[in-house]
Amino acid sequence: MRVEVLYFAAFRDAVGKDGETCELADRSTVADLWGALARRVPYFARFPVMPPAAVNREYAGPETTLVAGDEVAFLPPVAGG
Amino acid sequence: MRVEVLYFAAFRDAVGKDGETCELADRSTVADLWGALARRVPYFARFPVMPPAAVNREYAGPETTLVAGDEVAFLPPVAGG
Amino acid sequence: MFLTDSPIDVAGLLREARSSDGALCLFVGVVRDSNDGRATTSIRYEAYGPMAETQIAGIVEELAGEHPDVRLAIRHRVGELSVGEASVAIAAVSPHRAEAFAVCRAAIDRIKTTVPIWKKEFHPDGSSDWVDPTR
Amino acid sequence: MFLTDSPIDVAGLLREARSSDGALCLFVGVVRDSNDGRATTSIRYEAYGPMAETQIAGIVEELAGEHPDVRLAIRHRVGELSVGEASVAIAAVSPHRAEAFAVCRAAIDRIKTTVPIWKKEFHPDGSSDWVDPTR
Repeated sequence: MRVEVLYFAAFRDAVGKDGETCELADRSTVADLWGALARRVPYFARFPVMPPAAVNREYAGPETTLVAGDEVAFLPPVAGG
Repeated sequence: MRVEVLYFAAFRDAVGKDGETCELADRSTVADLWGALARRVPYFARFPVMPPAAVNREYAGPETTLVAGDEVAFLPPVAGG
Repeated sequence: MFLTDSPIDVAGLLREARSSDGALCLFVGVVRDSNDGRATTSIRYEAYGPMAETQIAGIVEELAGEHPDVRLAIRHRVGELSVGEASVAIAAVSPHRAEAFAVCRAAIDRIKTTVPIWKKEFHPDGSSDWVDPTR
Repeated sequence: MFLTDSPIDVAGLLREARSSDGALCLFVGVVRDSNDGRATTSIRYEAYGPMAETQIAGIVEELAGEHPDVRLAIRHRVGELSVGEASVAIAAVSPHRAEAFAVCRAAIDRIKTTVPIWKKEFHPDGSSDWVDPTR
């Protein structure tokens, strides 16, 4: 199945793009997606734990199961205001 | 000696004027002045304790000794803001 | 001069921030349409002017001593105010927000308890009373 | 819409008070000229727009549930901001001041920790970095 992954701020700079479509096994979780990204992107591999994630614009834990077409974002530490 | 006494808000309404000159014995205190006023003004006589007072525009306790020409004010509960 | 008998330029207080300030906390006290369940048509604020000025200056100095990074601007209205008008406005500017909030809050709390200003509420039936916060 | 790429009309937020409100607490976050001892020339705010809108709406709803008497207005700027410009403005209006302060403070605290907005600081030497509040 395919999901849309979005990158912001420092994560976008590290990956070099705003987002991409990722191919994953059915019933993959947010943690599975992070693992796949960390294997490919050295910047992500350095994170001791998965950063906060959002699925379809809501915060979602690592065990959240993804479905085809989900919009997933891993979020650098926020610093608004 | 003479001191100037000022009345504000509910106190002014009770006394019927903004202020007056009071004749006091030398070395009278703020409490002495309050006592003299309370003997004359029924509204003041009803106060169980002396209200906050100011001498020359600074808060002053009941034992403060007055000198001729002092500006004294007894202050209703403040409600600014 | 902290007291004024003209409308307070609240928006003007937003320009108090210096380039080193990251936070501005503004408090505005507004005349509202009722108090303790009774309708209010207007409020008259009366001050012991010279003492109120001294007391507010003392509050500003005290808070500047406790929080040297914070700058405070305070205006208090006197006279007859309609519902919706600002009676008091306090701006605290600071590099960080915690101090801006703390100083702004402390300023209004101290003003309400120590500055000789009184308010008389006018009601729709023509009656009026001096507000006694201790009652 | 809580996010805007135009200057925030901070003075406009002063008109949020209803006739039953006696207190308005306004917080303004301002771009300052330095951070952690390094000079700043400008800041770029970037948001995960749709999620930031949802998160801020959630904060407003949460706080309305906790404090039904208080009404909140929030604006957050995105894009390139110069020193002195408002990055965020929050107005809390309420019958009494304690809740206005509490809700205004809670709103900015929650925004700073849960809303997906990031800032990149630009320095006089041309360098820049993403601000990481956890570092």
